[in-house]
Parts: sequence; structure tokens; C-alpha cells
Amino acid sequence: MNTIQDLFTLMFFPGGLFVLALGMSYEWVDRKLMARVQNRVGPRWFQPYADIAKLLVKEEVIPADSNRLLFIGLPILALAGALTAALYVPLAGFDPLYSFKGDLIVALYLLSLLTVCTGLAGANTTDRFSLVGATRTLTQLFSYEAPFLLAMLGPAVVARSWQINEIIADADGQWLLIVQPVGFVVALIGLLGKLEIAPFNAPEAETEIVAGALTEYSGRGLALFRLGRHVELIVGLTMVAAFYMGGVSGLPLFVLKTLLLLLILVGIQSLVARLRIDQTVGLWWRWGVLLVLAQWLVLVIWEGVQA
Amino acid sequence: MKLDTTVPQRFVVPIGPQHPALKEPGHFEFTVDGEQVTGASVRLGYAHRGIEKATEGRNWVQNLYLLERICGICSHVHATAYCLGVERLAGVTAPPRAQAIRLLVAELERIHSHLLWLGVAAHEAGFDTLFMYSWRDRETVMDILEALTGNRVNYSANLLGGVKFDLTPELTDKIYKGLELLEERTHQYVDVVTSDATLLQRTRGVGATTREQAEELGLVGPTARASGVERDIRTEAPYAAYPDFPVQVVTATAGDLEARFVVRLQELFEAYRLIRAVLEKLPPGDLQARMPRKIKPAETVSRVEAPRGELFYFIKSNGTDQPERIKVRTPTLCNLASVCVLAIGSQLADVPMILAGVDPCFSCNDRMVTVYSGDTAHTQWTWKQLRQYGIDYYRR
Amino acid sequence: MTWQRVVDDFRTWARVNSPWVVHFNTGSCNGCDIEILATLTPRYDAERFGVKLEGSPRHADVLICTGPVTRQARDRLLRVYEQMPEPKFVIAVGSCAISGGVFQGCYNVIGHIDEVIPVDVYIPGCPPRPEAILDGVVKLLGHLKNPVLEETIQEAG
Amino acid sequence: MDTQEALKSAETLLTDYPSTRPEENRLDVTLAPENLSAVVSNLVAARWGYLMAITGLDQLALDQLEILYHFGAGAAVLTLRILLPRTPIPSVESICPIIPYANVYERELGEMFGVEFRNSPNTDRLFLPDDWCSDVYPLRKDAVLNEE
Repeated sequence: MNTIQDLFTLMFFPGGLFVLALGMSYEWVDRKLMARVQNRVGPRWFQPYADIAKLLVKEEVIPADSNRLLFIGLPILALAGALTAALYVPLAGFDPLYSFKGDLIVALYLLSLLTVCTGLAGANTTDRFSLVGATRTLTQLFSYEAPFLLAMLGPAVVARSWQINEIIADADGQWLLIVQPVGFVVALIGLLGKLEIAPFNAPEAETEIVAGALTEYSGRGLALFRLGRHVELIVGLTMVAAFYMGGVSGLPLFVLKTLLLLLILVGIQSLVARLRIDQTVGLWWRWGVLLVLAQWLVLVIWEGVQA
Repeated sequence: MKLDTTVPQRFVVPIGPQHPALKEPGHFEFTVDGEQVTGASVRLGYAHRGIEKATEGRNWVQNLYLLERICGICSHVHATAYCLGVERLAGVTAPPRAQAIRLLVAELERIHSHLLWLGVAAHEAGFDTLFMYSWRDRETVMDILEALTGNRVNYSANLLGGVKFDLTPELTDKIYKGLELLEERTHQYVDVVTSDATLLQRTRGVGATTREQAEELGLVGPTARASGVERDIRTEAPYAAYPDFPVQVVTATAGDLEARFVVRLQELFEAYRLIRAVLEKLPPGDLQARMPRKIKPAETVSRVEAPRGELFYFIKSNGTDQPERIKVRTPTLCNLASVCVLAIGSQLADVPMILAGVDPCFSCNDRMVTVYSGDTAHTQWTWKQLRQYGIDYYRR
Repeated sequence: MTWQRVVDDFRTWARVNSPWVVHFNTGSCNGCDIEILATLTPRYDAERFGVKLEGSPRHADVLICTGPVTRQARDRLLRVYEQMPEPKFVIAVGSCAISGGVFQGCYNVIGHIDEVIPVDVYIPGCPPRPEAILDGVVKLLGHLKNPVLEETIQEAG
Repeated sequence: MDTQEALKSAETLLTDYPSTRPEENRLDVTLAPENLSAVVSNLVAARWGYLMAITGLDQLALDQLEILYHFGAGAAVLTLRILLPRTPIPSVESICPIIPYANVYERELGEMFGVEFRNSPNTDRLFLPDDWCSDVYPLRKDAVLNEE
């Protein structure tokens, strides 16, 4: 493999810019569907592009009482984490660009990096809304992360591998959501939590704490965080679709399956009110974790019996 | 990072004056411990314009247009209260047809206000779909109001001594059609607010007020009726055409946010019924009576039921064409004080809901008045203290 | 030169298509505020034009003000305006925001919005219809699109 | 309760004080400032209606301030009127210990008319701006409200 080709895959296709473009398009689909459900026309197709572009050329105000380095560095780190995670999943139906044993764990943690960065970014400013937002972001991280991880590990147990590639190869063609429905549901709802969309949008509850952890961000920082979020949407959808919906080989199948998942997400999103942060935590630890653990136990025993 | 851990800090979360939860400027400060609210205070006056003083420099007719702009949501009730008061001072009675049209517009306004509130409250709960739906349906009322009076807000349907606009058969048809649609939708909303699990988690048991507490806090309007206080000026002291078209008072007992949702939605059905009754039996006759330009010295009290509760006007004339004094006491003032009391001890996330629960209207309020500060022992009460106080209070 | 032109055009395009709005009531009667909120709802749907109502002034491009400026609200208005990152625009909605309306001369009213901060677009009405508010936003965007006008604005400003 | 009955019962509660019936549904009772607390306590103890509002009136010609406490029970309106000298700052006993929610009405009045309420739990400025001159009471008839 030569360096130029490597650079191309990283920067343009299917990594880098392509992921960003795909992420923004999916964001548009999300907003458009949401608007249609709410009886509205909704944004035009290029809306997320315009939003990001505008934010990038806007003045960035750095609050005087925050750490300058962190304030500038955190959004970059967040986006970098999300983009790196994208390299390990079968984007757009192509094989993952890089693959090694245990990359599932790495990918999941790189995704969490975005949330951690958001939380830190909120804690970095002395704005009160940001601080409350940061607390909520991190609280929520601790509540959904474990069940989401466990849900993702279900297919891994069946495939007996921690490598995304191998899991997908194993799950290809079988709709695991039929045999592991609990895992699928938890993964899907975990994705809602990860993306901080309703009913898990307490960390950025507009009516309580303005824009949560990112209240003080303007211009580029906000653009990078939003891009990170868009990439996270893509990576999350891809992983759930690949693991539970019988693989995503080929572009048409990828688009079809991920959009189907997105439709379900929008459906949930538009039908619920926001949960309070204590209710979110309660929900995950009382139900999410226990259910997934139970399913996990069944899976492990089943695998053991088969072996 | 910069938090000094040696000193126990009061962590204050301000809400307003520029804040997405409040489309209007009020300023609340909530002291929080984690997510728990431990203190609350209010500072109003961001929308205080000094209207009461301004009325003293304008004549009776000019004041009508000024007072109508106290509030853009309940403009008609302000004008009605003022007109009824001034008419009483002048010894003029508006013709029955005018009174019926006043009632009609007031009830249409109540529909618009309650639907608006439903949307805003749903938005506070993060239920944007319900917000969008209720505002979509609200446009039906806005269309009717616009067709009737020519303006979507600040209709200025009232005149001293009567009303400006008459009903035509086409308009009547339009109203009937609109009501049909709204009635069907309102049934759906009742379903949603009483059965949607996520919304119920945010409303059931939140901000609960018992009947005693409601009376103690001086609550009025739907907020008080949700706690079982059967107080409604439309039945207690009927005005305009309400003596001919009696109202059934809607009450609930729970006193929590869910009850407030339900009471307001049930009032919509009552409004639909009243409007239909008025349309069927609209008295014939003139729209206006002659009003004198100057009014002999006298005082009167005029009370009407605004969408948010009892609206109180005290009007004093001095024999000229200008009033000596006009005093306005809006329902929000009565209800707002309860927010601080109810907020203490609740979750920060519930605060906007509690605030929305009383349907605050700051522009009404600030025209002259208010505040309830949490800096005194008074508002730092816990529930227990408050309840104890209530018990002691009635024993005395 | 041409490259610069392309970049400028792109920047203008992005700004025109993504006006994020923050709303501040400086003492209005609510009428305008409710109509502003109504522009977001299904019948008018401002999201079609990329308009998004933001809570934080830091995220916003356009400040929509309603009402006459009361003494108490003046400092807050200035603060919100200063918190907004450049480039920023101000729209004054309603008669009161333009001239003080019926509240002219009230003792607690300082005056209209442009006595405190510079205003780009005035939308008259008491209150203006949601269509008028949308039209005002679109006019502002049209302004940005026209480079000649933009230059004159910059020169003047 | 019927309106006339309500007014009758109010009259019996307040027989010691001069009263008038300016309108069919209203009863006006004039009190000396020092009797206010006792009368309000009586009304509350008898559970007669609720406090609707407190109005201030500046009687410039008489050089007096009048404070009106409006109570409502159904359609009946009872008004307790007390007269105070305009200068120096008049002072009256707060009724907050009896009716806690009267605080907001009293604070409004204090700020707008310059009336001092003794034993009030809270007399902070309510809604006038923080930088308002402390000796200007906007609703007094002779207030000089300079235009900026």
C-alpha cells in the first residue's frame, strides 16, 4: 500500500471528507423526517452544509475565564476521535479501512471521546449553563455507555471475536435482531442517548440550560462539535445496522438499512417528551443494563453449550 | 477547575431575562445543589413600561388602545374589563348583541391562549411534536379571529359602549367549521396528556398544590381550579353576556401539572360549547351605545376572567375626559409567587415546567408590579413548613 | 482575485442560508413574541429558510428584538448584543421596537431599539404577521446577497 | 353565597366603622390606619372572601394618600380605605403576617407611592430599575419623571 493512496483514503474517500459529507446528509434526513412528522416542510437538502460553513467563517469568541488551549483543542480532539472511529467500521458498505484484533473496543471508546470532550468543554467555561450541561453530559455518559457497550458485545460473543470485521462476516446475512431483540433495542436506544436526542436530550435541554455544555461555543468550535456529532450518527447507525441487521455490504444495502434505522430513531424522537436526567439514569441502570446482562448470560450459556 | 471547594458555594442558575424557556423577560434565579433546587427568587420589571401612569395622561378612548397592549395574548380581556368598568362609570350599558360578541371573542381568545399554553408547556417538557401540533391547530382560531376582527393579535374588537365588528353568516359558518376541527383535535390532546408515558413522567405529581395551599398562595384561574378551588369570575360575578350563557366551571383535585393540563383542555370544550350557544342565540340589535366624552367623578371595580385567571381593574374618574387612576391587577401576579415556593425542593429540570404550569405572562404583570424574592425566610420554606403554616393559619 | 471572489461568494452563501436567530423581549406586550414563535410552527415553518431559533446568543447570527426598551432591559439588551459573535445583525419587530409605539413617553421606557443598538431591518406592525416577519428575515438575507449593498453598508458602518 | 348576603355579613363584621354602598355590589369602609390589622384579621378569621388587590390613590388636593384594600367574595366587593398623610413617607402596618401573598401588592405600592409597610417580611424593590432614584414615586401625581 503506498502512502498517496493511504492519504487519499484517509482524507477523501471513504474516510475524511466523505464521512463528513455523509454525516451532514444524514443529519439533513433526520431533520427533514422530523419536520415532516411535525407537519412542517423542513430544511432544504444543503442546510447542514450551510450551517457548518457559516459557523466555520464566524467569529469565535473565547471566554476570558476559560483555558484557551482546551477551549480550542477539545473540539478538534472530539472530531478527530469520531473520524478515527469511522475508519474501523464498514462505511458505506465498504470493508473497514483498518482492522485489528479488538478494534470494536477501540471504536466504541473513540466514540465516547466525543461525549467526554463535550463534557470537558462545558466544564472548561465558567458559564453556569455550560457547567450544568457538562454535569448532565457526563452523568448521561455513565448511564448509557455500559448498556450500549454490552449490547454491542452481544454479536461479538456470537462471533467469538472482538474484531468488527469478523463480527460482521459472522453476522452477514443473519438478522441478529431476531435472536437478540433485547440487544438491538438497547443498542438503538443507546444510540439515542449517545447522540443526545430526545428523549435523552436533557444535557442540552434548551428550555432549562440553553444549549448545555456548548452554550459558550461559537463559530469554529461549535462547527467541529456538530460535525463530530454527525459523524457519530453515521458510525453508530453503521455499527447497529451491520451487527443486528444482517451486514451492510454494498452501498445500496447500506443506505437502505441505515435509513430504515434512522426512520425508527426519528419515530421514537418525535413521540416522546424529554426525560429528566435522574429518570434517564434510572431507566438505563434499572432496565437497560439488567436486560442486556440477562441476554448476555443466555448467549454465553448457549455458546458454551454449543461448544 | 476554578471551583473553590473550601467554601460551600451557592450555585445559582439564572433563567431569563433572555432565555429560551421564557419568551418573555422575567428573571429567576434558582440556587441548585446538583440538580436539586434549594432556593428561588424572582426579579421582574424588564417589561415594566409604566402603563398605569400613562393612562392618567390620555383620554378614555386613547386608553382603550393603550390598555389593550398590556398583553398581546389576552388583549381582549383587558379591553373588556376596561370597557365594562368605564361603561358602568358613565351609566351606559352596551347593547346585548355587543355583549354577546364580547363573550364570543373572549372565548375565542381563551381557546387561542390555552392552545398556545399547551404548546409552550409541551416545549418545556421537550415534547416538540405536541408543540408543533397544538400551534398548527391554534392557527385555526387565529384565522377565525382575523376574519372577525381583522387582526391576529390585539383585535381591538371593543369600543367604549359596544363592539366594532358584527358577525356575518359566512363568518358563523367558518367558526362552526373551525370549532368542529378543534374539538376533534382537543380530544386527541386530552388523550396525549393523560396517557403519554414520557410526558406523564414530567407532569404527574410535579408541582402538586393542595386546595389549602392554593388558597394560601392566592392562586387564581385554571391554576387554582386544578387544585379544586372553584373560583371563576364568569360564574361568580357574570359580566358581559355571561348571565345569559352560563359557564360550567371545570375543576380537578390533584393540583399537579397533569391536572393543570387537563383543566385547561377541558376549558376548551366549555369554550366550544359557549361559542356555539352564542352563535345560535345571538341577540339582534345595535352594536354600540353612545358614550359621553367626560365622565362624572366616581369609582368602580371591574373584574373579568382572563384565560389565566381573575383580572381586576379599579377605575376612578374625576369629571374630565381622562381617568384619575386606573389600577390593574393581573392574574399572573397572583400565580407567580407560587412558582418560587413550588420550585424549592424540586429538580432543576422541573422548574421550567412548574413555571409554565401557571401560564405566566410577564408583560401583563410588569405593566405595574411585582416580585417575590427568595432572600427572605419567607420563600425558603420547605413543603413541610408550608403545610404546617397552612394548618396553623386556619387554626388561628 | 478570482479565488478570493469564490471564497467570498461561498461565505455569503453560507450566511444567507443559515440565519440562526436569538430572540430578546425588551418590554414587549407578547404579541410580537408569540408571532415570532408562530413563524417556527407548521403553517409558516421558518426552518425552510434555514432559520433556527437558538437559545444562546453565542450561537446566533441575528438578534430579533421586540418591544420598546425599558430601563431595566437596556443593559441586558446591550449584553446580549455584545455576546453575539461577528457578523451579527439586528431585526426590530413591531411598532414598539421601531418607535416606542403606544408606550412612547412612558416613564420606564427609554425608547426604541435603535437608540440602544444598531438595527438592520425594521418590521412594522402591531404585531406584524408571521409572514411579515419571515419577509423581514428574507429581506435581511437579500441584503447580504447583494455585494454592492454590502459594501455600502460596510463603508457606512 | 348571594351578593347581598355577603355584603350584609361584611357589614355585621364591620359595624364599628363608617360604611357606604357606592355601587350595588360594593361596600366601602373607611378605617383609621391603626385598625387595619384587626379588621383584616377579623375578615380572615370569618373567612370572608379573599384579598384581590391593593390600590393606592394620590389625593393631591387633600394632601393625603389613600390605600384601598379590595376583598372579593363572589360578586361582592368590600373595600377597606385608609387615609395617610402624604409627607413625610407615610407608614402603615403590613398585613403580610395575616395574608402572606399580600406582600407583592404591598411592595408594589411602597415603590409606586412611597408608603412604608411596618413588619413586612420583604420590602425590596420590585420592578422599578435598579438605578431608579429612591425618592421618586412614579404614581404620585406630582412625581417629576424626567425624560431621558
